[in-house]
Amino acid sequence: MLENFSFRTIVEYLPLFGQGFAATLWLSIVSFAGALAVGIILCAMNLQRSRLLQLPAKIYIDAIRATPLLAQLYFLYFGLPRLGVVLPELFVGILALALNSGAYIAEIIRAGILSISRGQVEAGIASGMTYSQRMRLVILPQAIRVTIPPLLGQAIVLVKDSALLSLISVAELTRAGQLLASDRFMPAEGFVTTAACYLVLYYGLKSLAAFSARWLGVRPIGSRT
Amino acid sequence: LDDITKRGELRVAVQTQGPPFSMVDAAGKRTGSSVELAELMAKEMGVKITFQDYDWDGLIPALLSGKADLLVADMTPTLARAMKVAFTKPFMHTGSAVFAKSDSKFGTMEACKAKGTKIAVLLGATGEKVAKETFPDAEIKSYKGGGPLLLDAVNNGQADCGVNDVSAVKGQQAAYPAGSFTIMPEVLSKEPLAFATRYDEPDLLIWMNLFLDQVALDGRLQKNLDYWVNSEDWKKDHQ
Amino acid sequence: MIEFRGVNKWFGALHVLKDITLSVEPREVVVVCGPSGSGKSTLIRCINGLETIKDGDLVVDGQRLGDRATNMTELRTEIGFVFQAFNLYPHKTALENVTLAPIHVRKIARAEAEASGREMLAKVGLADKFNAYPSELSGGQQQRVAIARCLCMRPKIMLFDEPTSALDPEMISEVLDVMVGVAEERMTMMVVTHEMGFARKVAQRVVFMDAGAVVETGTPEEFFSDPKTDRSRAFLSKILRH
Amino acid sequence: MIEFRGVNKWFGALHVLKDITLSVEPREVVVVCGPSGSGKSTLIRCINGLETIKDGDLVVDGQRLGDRATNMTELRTEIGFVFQAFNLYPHKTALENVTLAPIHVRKIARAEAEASGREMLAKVGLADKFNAYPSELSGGQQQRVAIARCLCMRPKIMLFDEPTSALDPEMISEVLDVMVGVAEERMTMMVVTHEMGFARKVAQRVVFMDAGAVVETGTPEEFFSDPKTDRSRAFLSKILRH
Amino acid sequence: MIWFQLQSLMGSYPLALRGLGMTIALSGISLVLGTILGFAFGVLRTSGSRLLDSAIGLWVDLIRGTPFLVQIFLIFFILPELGVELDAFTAGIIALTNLAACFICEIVAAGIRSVPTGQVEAALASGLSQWQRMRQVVLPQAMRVSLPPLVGQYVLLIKDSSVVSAIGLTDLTRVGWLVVQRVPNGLLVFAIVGIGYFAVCYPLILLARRLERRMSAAHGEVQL
Ligand SMILES: Nc1ncnc2c1ncn2[C@@H]1O[C@H](COP(=O)(O)OP(=O)(O)OP(=O)(O)O)[C@@H](O)[C@H]1O
Ligand SMILES: Nc1ncnc2c1ncn2[C@@H]1O[C@H](COP(=O)(O)OP(=O)(O)OP(=O)(O)O)[C@@H](O)[C@H]1O
Ligand SMILES: [Mg+2]
Ligand SMILES: [Mg+2]
Repeated sequence: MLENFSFRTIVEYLPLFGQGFAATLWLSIVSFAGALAVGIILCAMNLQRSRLLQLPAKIYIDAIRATPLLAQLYFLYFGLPRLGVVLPELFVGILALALNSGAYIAEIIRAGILSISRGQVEAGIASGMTYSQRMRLVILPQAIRVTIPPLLGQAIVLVKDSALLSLISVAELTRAGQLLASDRFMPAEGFVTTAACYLVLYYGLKSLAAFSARWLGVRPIGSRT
Repeated sequence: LDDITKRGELRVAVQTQGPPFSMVDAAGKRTGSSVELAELMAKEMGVKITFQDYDWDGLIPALLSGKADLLVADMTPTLARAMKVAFTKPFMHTGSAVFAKSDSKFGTMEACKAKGTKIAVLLGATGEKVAKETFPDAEIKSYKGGGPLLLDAVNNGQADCGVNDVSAVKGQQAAYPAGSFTIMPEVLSKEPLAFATRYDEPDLLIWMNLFLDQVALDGRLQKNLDYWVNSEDWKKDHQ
Repeated sequence: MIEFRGVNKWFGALHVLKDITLSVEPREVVVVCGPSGSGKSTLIRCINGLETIKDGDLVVDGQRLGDRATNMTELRTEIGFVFQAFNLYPHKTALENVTLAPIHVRKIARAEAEASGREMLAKVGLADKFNAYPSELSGGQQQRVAIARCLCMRPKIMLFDEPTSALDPEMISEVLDVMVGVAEERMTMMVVTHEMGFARKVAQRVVFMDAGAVVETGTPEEFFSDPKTDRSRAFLSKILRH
Repeated sequence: MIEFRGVNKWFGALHVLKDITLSVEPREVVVVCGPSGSGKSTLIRCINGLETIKDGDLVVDGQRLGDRATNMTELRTEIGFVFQAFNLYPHKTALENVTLAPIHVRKIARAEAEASGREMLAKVGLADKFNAYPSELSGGQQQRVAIARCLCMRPKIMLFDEPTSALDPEMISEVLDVMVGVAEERMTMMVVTHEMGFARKVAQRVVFMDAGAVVETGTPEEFFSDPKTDRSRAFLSKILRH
Repeated sequence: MIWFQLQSLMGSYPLALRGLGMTIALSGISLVLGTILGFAFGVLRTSGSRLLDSAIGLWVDLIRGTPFLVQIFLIFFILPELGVELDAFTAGIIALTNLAACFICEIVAAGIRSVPTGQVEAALASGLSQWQRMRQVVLPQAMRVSLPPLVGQYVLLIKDSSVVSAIGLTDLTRVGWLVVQRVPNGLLVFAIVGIGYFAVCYPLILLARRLERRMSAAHGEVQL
């Protein structure tokens, strides 16, 4: 398969890959933003004392974590119309990604918040801050530093997961490779190019993570006792 | 071909796209029109047959890398594809048909040609190209995973109508209550279906062509197609 | 100002505060000492509601804790609490640490809060560290910021939980000096500490706790020169010997 | 036994040890003191190779550190090191902590190692804690296990880096008592500490460091009653005042 | 209609069991192998050799940064060109083991780095050799930190194993695809597939949570 590797065909398909790349990129960005929103809501519910709020969040997170994205995607894609909600594929795909990643992000944020030492919370309490003030002024600013690296890790997972959207006819990066494979019967060319594009996205996110770590690390937190 | 004889085994890559060509029946047994033809081939060669069941992504690499000797699927031999693999003579001709849900307003070709109609096709299949030409104003949605999912998409309203191989559509609508779908009489394109092997196995290609000629002459091919494709007889035995 | 009446507290099966009755007058400075695990921290943490009590009454600044009518958040603004581990906000500078609560809790204008924050930091000897982050400060400096942070709220009561025991020996005195300064302004103070020099200098009363109970109270002179109980004698001999 | 000759060390641009020349005789007990950041820890960490030196000679037990011929791992078995933070292995019981190195490094049979481990733990007053995990022990008890862990290797030299400064006041004396016991067996000891009572009682010599240099050495009596330099006077006044 | 489909689904349960069996066998074997390899690489990564560290780092990047499907294809279809002929099951095991090793290596390395330096210094000071330090002091402690994320990673890897259907292995997801040809109801079929994965993964998630809770409860670290 490799000895006849045709760069010429790849070049010919490059515009298609370009479109796919752009689609994957913006699709991932939108999904990730949605996932952040879902994650924050879930995490906020999960941190409440009231079991009434906590339990649904916990069940949701477990259900998402224990089942494959594919099943979730089809659940939405074929399930929503039965409830009379017919949405465009792209929308369903983004929704599925956001709902899926949101569960993981909720856990990441929760871990970040719980990593803030009890003493910080108590200092806030002792100076008369309300719950929301403590969250806003003391806990979240510190938790964000801890959560950004794992969040970017989750972003990497999300980008790769978005490949599954090709199953419900969303044109993205993986689709471009599949088209090359099925029009021209050149699977090696198709998949190698796809992989290269994903690798570019991966390194982009990774350097973003490194950059943010350095940027946040300007003022290393943690006292010198 | 010598390798196959020596090995005593014919390795066939199939894609399980759904009835009538290749499917897994309720008992978990692999069967279908193409599958039975391949079995016949092995019988004529006097070797065992093993099926390798890939999804679309793995099908072509399996043939190209030599994991499989030949490829049996309802595949259209386009010229672009023939640059990479060697197709046999067509074993049958089929065409793409348009179908829609019976109780919908998309009962005719004209209705489907309206702007913004959502048309479901199979990713990479000929139907995809044909649909683009026939319905320039429509929104084409390509699906992966086989014809039945097109029917499901239309049935669920994700798409208004679908375009796929006519025999596939006929075979696959069996899973629904009779009369769920309207299949339009127009055939959008006439296209052949063929098996494929590699160009570095010319002897196998010659043999396969000969095989197709033979079974066509002695009526075994027609019998197979009549059973699987042109009627719904198979449903009695395999549902 | 602070009054415990028959206060009990359990951690699970552990009875950490046993029938505490104790009252602290306005402008009084009380030092609490006792062996590790005797419940000193728990005692003063109850006062600003960091721990809740099981039974008995605890009245602080005229308000009974646990009452519906008592707004804990409001009451806490009247109470400064200094932790052993400083607990400065690591993501804020010294000045931001000091002005955070005045601005957001007391709703004082930023400029005004910063002016009084600077003044307070200067008072604890950190006029040159306004913009330093906690990680850039030594332990002693961090603890002084923590004290300034409390003072900026102009509380009626100051509580200290072993404020010097996480510090290097040479830094202890700089923090104690600041605390003596606060005591001399005659604020109500309750200090958990083993620094007996400090107790001698500023405390009106020493409270000795053991196993969750107040075993002995007295003036520093009485307590150090003539401890009444065996337990306090044993304790004093241990901490004063070396 | 330990000999520094013109030793220098840098951390990046920071010159932490400045031309140290110092020798410790066999069976001598030396106390090192000085302000925070003066390089005390770095000094004694060099002795067992936890830090490497840049130039100068450091000869320990007749072997020059940094030489090819010197087997550091072997040399370290002759040196016990007690940390400020105890550094017990949290996943092992007290007895396992104490027998780990004898069994794996000295290759002593388990039964024998355990017998001597039990004996050593009993000696530091922990006969009832063989099977306790570090998290179940108080700080003072943990530090005593740490000392026993070193003693079980029957080292020639014992190094202590502020062994009591992470401890509650009442626990300090129990650890110091054990250290006095070790000193009385006349082992070569180098102790970084601010516990002047201990220095007075057992040290032959006190070394005062400041800003990376040895500023003054002398007997405890000389040093405490009549410090020679301004810097040592200022330091002593700070730590002895409260 | 649903009844009709459910009935014809019932007939496929032997196929479904086979798929479940394949998923379990595949992920079981690869997770064991991947754990062993991942531990080895994690230890090497923190061994202090820059060369090893960056070599392993590059490998991790390549594996994490490319779709798993491509990795499987490389192993199954491209390796034969270099003379390494594998059957689909072995290729699937190798690909999944490689993926598992990559993620586990990172988890283990993070666990090792989380062990306080004081622990290493204490071991160093008592003369333990490098291997003894690792074996007796560092790994047991790193293990406790790594265990919950490790089990969490297992869950992700089990789900990733579905990609092997591309090289013709009939795992649980693949069974879903096959059945949906006959019973064209994506919702129903993949809901059942989802339940299958849930049955395998949920116990692991519970286990991870238990480990996590136990770890934070018995926070056996020295209290300062
Ligand atoms: N949150 C808690 N949950 C359970 N037990 C606790 C908790 N906090 C403290 N304890 C236990 O309550 C007892 C009293 O603790 P407290 O911290 O009040 O003692 P202390 O006198 O301040 O000791 P120290 O001098 O060590 O600070 C101790 O036995 C301690 O282990
Ligand atoms: N690993 C390191 N890297 C860089 N600088 C260091 C390192 N270890 C110590 N230092 C610096 O070297 C100087 C001396 O440190 P050292 O720990 O030896 O002081 P010390 O006298 O033991 O202080 P303390 O009483 O606080 O323990 C300090 O300024 C410290 O910040
Ligand atoms: Mg306390
Ligand atoms: Mg030190």
